[in-house]
Amino acid sequence: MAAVTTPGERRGHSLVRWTVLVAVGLYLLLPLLAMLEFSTRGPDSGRTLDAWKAMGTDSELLGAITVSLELALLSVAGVLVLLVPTMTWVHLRVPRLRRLIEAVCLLPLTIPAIVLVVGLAPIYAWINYLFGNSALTLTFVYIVLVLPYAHRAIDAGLASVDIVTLAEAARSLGSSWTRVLLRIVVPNIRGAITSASVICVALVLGEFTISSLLNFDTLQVVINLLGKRDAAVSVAVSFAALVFAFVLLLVLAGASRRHRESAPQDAVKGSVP
Amino acid sequence: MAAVTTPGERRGHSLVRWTVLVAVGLYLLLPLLAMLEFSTRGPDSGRTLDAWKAMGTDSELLGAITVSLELALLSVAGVLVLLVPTMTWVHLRVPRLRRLIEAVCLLPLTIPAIVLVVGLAPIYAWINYLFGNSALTLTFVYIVLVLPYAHRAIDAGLASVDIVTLAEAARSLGSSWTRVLLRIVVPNIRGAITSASVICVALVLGEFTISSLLNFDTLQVVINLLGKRDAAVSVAVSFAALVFAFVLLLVLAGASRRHRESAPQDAVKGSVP
Amino acid sequence: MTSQTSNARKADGRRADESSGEESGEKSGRSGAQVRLVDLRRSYGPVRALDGLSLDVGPGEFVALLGPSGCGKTTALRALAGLDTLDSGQILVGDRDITHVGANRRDMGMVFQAYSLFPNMTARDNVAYGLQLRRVGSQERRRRAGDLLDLVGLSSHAAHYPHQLSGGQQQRVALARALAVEPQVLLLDEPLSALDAKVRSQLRDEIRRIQIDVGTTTLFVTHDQQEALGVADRVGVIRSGRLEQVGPPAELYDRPRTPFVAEFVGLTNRLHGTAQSGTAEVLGVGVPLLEGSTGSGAVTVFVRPESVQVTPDGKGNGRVLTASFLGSQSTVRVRLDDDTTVLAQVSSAELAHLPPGTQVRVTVAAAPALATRAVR
Amino acid sequence: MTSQTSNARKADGRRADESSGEESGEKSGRSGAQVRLVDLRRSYGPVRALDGLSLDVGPGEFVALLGPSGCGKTTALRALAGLDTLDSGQILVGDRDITHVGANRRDMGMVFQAYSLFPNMTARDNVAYGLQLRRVGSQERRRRAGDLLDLVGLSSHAAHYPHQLSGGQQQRVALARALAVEPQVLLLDEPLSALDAKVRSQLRDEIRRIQIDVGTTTLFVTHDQQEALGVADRVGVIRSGRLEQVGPPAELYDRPRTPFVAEFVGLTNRLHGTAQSGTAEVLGVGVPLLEGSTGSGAVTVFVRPESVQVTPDGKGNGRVLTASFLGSQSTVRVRLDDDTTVLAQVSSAELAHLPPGTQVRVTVAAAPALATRAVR
Repeated sequence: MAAVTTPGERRGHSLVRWTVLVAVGLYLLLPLLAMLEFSTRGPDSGRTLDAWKAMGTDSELLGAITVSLELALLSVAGVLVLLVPTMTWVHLRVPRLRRLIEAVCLLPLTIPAIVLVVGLAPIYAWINYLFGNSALTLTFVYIVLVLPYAHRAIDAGLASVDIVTLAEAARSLGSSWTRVLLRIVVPNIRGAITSASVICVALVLGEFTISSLLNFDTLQVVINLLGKRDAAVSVAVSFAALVFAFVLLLVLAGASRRHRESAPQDAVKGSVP
Repeated sequence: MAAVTTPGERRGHSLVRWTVLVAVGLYLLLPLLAMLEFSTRGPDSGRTLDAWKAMGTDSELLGAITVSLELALLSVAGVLVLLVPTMTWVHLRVPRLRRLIEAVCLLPLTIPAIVLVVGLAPIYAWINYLFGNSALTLTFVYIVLVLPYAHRAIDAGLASVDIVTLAEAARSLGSSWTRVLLRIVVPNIRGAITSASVICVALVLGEFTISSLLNFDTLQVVINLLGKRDAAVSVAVSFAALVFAFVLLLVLAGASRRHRESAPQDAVKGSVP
Repeated sequence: MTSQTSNARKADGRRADESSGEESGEKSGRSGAQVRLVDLRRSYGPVRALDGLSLDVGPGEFVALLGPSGCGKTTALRALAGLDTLDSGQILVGDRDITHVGANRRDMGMVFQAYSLFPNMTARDNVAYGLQLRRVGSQERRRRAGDLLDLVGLSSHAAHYPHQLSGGQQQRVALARALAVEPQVLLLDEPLSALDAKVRSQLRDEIRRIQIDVGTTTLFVTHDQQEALGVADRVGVIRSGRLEQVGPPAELYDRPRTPFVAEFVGLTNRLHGTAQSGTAEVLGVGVPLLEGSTGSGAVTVFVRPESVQVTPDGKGNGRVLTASFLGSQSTVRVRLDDDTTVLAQVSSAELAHLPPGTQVRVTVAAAPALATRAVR
Repeated sequence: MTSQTSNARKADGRRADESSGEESGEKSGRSGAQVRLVDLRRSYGPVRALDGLSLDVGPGEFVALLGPSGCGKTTALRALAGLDTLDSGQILVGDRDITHVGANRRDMGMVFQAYSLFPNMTARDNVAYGLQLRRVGSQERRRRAGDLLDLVGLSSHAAHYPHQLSGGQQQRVALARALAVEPQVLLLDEPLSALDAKVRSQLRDEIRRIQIDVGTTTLFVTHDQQEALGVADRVGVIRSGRLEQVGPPAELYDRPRTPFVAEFVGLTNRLHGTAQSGTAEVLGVGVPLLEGSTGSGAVTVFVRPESVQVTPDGKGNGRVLTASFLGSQSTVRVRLDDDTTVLAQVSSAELAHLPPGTQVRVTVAAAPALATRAVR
């Protein structure tokens, strides 16, 4: 590194930087481009938007989209109600349990979907008996699947503000624990809660294996079925779902970028005010 | 909170704590217990270990285990070579690209497996043409799938030590950038590298959808096939794979717990030494 | 000391009258409570954070708890606030035993080390939070929050969020928030330690002024002896969970009872000497010994830098190592011929004649000092 | 000042002879290099971190760069080390232009604010790292690392890892590591700011002693004026990327050229006065004005606390707000009848007669002071 960067060096840096970026980008974008190409393939190697137009008219597809969105909302609600109070409590009162909670929440990461399904089958026999054979019962599995990601997000949120001191300050001002949770903790980890929700929605909308093996018609299952009938429509729907998920990701990035204004320095004055 | 905890209050706290723990534990352990129960089901509702014994003798299964382990090792090597130098460089030299790298690495999280496969099919036509139709070509997809987790782990590692200052110190002592990477950065994020590797191995061993749809005989695919022939053996293998993954998780937890000895306080002395 | 304190509170009444007429009735009604800590004990595994700590704090008194980190001073404060539990002991505020009362019903105001403002609320809402919990009406809340921000000199920042305030401003708001609920006791847990030196000394004096104004009994925990000496009516030096010595700042400084206090409060030189019948001979000077000193034999004498005299002398008994200009006063560090190092305070005018390397003669003033049996 | 510096280095030669005989030849060979910063400029977007900074540092001189955070002092140091880039300007060390040389070939030793030791190496390996890069043999490396740990008083901690060392010890090792490569220039970037007050002042004097020993040209960046004054041959006050004033500590303190320097270096009161022909009348006293002052009309005069005299007087012109015992000296803060607040330094003996609320008479000494046109 020279202290004064010469134009040549600057060009060198940019080159390395852009090479890396383009390589990584291509690695990830190639599948997407292939999808776009495939879904607009017309007869006689022309281009057509038929597959995209078919999306809005297939009632089976629309039903699956509804089910998947409902599942997404239920899973978000479930995982937040399960994690936020538990993790806050552990963070504030029994910090030595944090590792345990983390390990438990990471477990689903290492359990392959197929294992879950084999183990879950008998449980789902009961669940279907109790709640009826609704696809929404998938919520229970999805909450488990989402745990690792939601835990990460909320844990990062709790770590980013000094929640222990804030809670102690609120307590010494006369606040009950419930008020501490609702008035102090939740508003200050709003970004983390948004992240957890977005990841949860993205995962639920993208999940295929479990719903397929348990025979529920969620979005990805129907896309797969469609794919056997009309591959182009299936790919178009996948592409749309992907773009939707990408938009959610951008929302997440935006949410975590808030509160970036810089604090003023202490006025440095030797004089007595 | 009372300043002196009365026995009654202590009991109250434990109760809440244990209820939460047991509830979460059950929620996650029930599938496992169901698996264990199923895999040891004998004829006439007795117990048998036949399924477990069958595991060691099935050559198809052993072949799949070998392939999956090879895939795991290749993926670990690939993802580390891709991420460690890139992320270190971004961290040290172009920190404003950190967000971009993070977004790119998180992308695979939101891309459902089925979408990847649809998009990857044409690419795999070339890859198979170039490298032959080996299951090991799955490495390329797995690296993409592992990116989000590996990125998280390495990012946390880079954040946990002040890598910028360490690199500057090494530079000012006369170290080249290569030496900074190998002698300073890598040894100090060893824990993070271990985490990334372990998660990578766990994910590769558990992956089913993609290898199944691309028709490669990896561990989970064979387990599934076995399941159709002999469900008990399939569940036993799944259970074994799960325990293996769990052991890996413990290794991870152990690795991140190192370096916990506390630093001594500065001796507080008013006297002139 | 008590007379000074009550003087201070009288002055307060007057000041309050001058500054905000309508508040004054309220303020003078708000007199501090007596606080008694009785034989507090608390162990964390094998570590005794509190080992029988007892302390009485008079109504309206400002007491600083001073000690190195890990000595138990913060544990004591947190136990008083109800944020840490005790193994045994008793805490009395006024006539009320609050040992078993929850932190949210103790009626104490606490200022933390840093970053304790609620980031999602403006300065005004932070200050008003405690009042809201006490179901004070929104008009009244707003008015009182405004008054308190005025008291800490931040009325123009009421609508700012914590991240828009500097560290010093944040701590002022935290102080206003703690005082807003008119607590019986004000607890300050190293409130200045995250601030720059100049802001620190300014805010220290301001905290003292405000405490004199409102008259709340105050406990102030710090590891910085300058801070403790400069602000408190009395200072308690804590070591390993026990009170080592407690008294007015000047008493601690001039008449330390143990080597630990001598070294922890102010700067001190350890010099070799020989004691006999209440006097020690140090560098050829007879130094009267304080109560608690070892009375005879080879001793280590604890001598303040301002009691060490250094004059250039080609045949002296030492050589200047470093000379530090510090403004109105300066210091030199001298290595004596017997290899001990001595820190001496000199006037900045003398400093010019004492560059590093100068041969000097070092003597001490006959000010009373503490002595202990020599170790070597 | 130069004479003092060369004295210091002569003293060094002597000291080195005494302490480690066989090293001495090497050490005296290692004389500091001259450093010249010429018109350094650097902008970050609209912010000018360096705005034409120029500074000459003599061989073996110890210069402190002092300024508030964000003033550009750290940018200057990092540019000198090659860790930050410049928009324009020139850096010369000795006769060599190093403006375009990489950080790893600049031959400088740098000590960072904190946590810069390699966590995966012992103290000895940290110190030896730079020697290893220079292909020094392992026997020789070990010996020299040992010598340097000895110099900073940590030879018994050679096998400790950084996390087993206290903050002060870590900074000593960092200093040894920086000196191990026998750099032409030693750069210290706020090396004491993460330490406790007492450790800070001890280590400050030790850094100075070692610098005198080894004679390396040294630049020391700090925002703490006590630190800068106490340790350096010359202090440069930086403001908004430019040098505001540079000179020996006593000169900056006694003859500040701008209000910024007067207020940033040492504590200062702003008092109202009326100037006429080189003298300002402040509180009834005629104060001679320093060069650069406004010579006539209503002025603000910058008066040091030690130049303010406070005596109890029932008919005085002020009232004591707070009184702070600070050990050998104390301070009182007084509110004057015209509502300005004044900080005065008093002896600790006087303090007993000046409790808060006391009516006092405040006057000033006739020491030369700076004055600027009054703002209000």
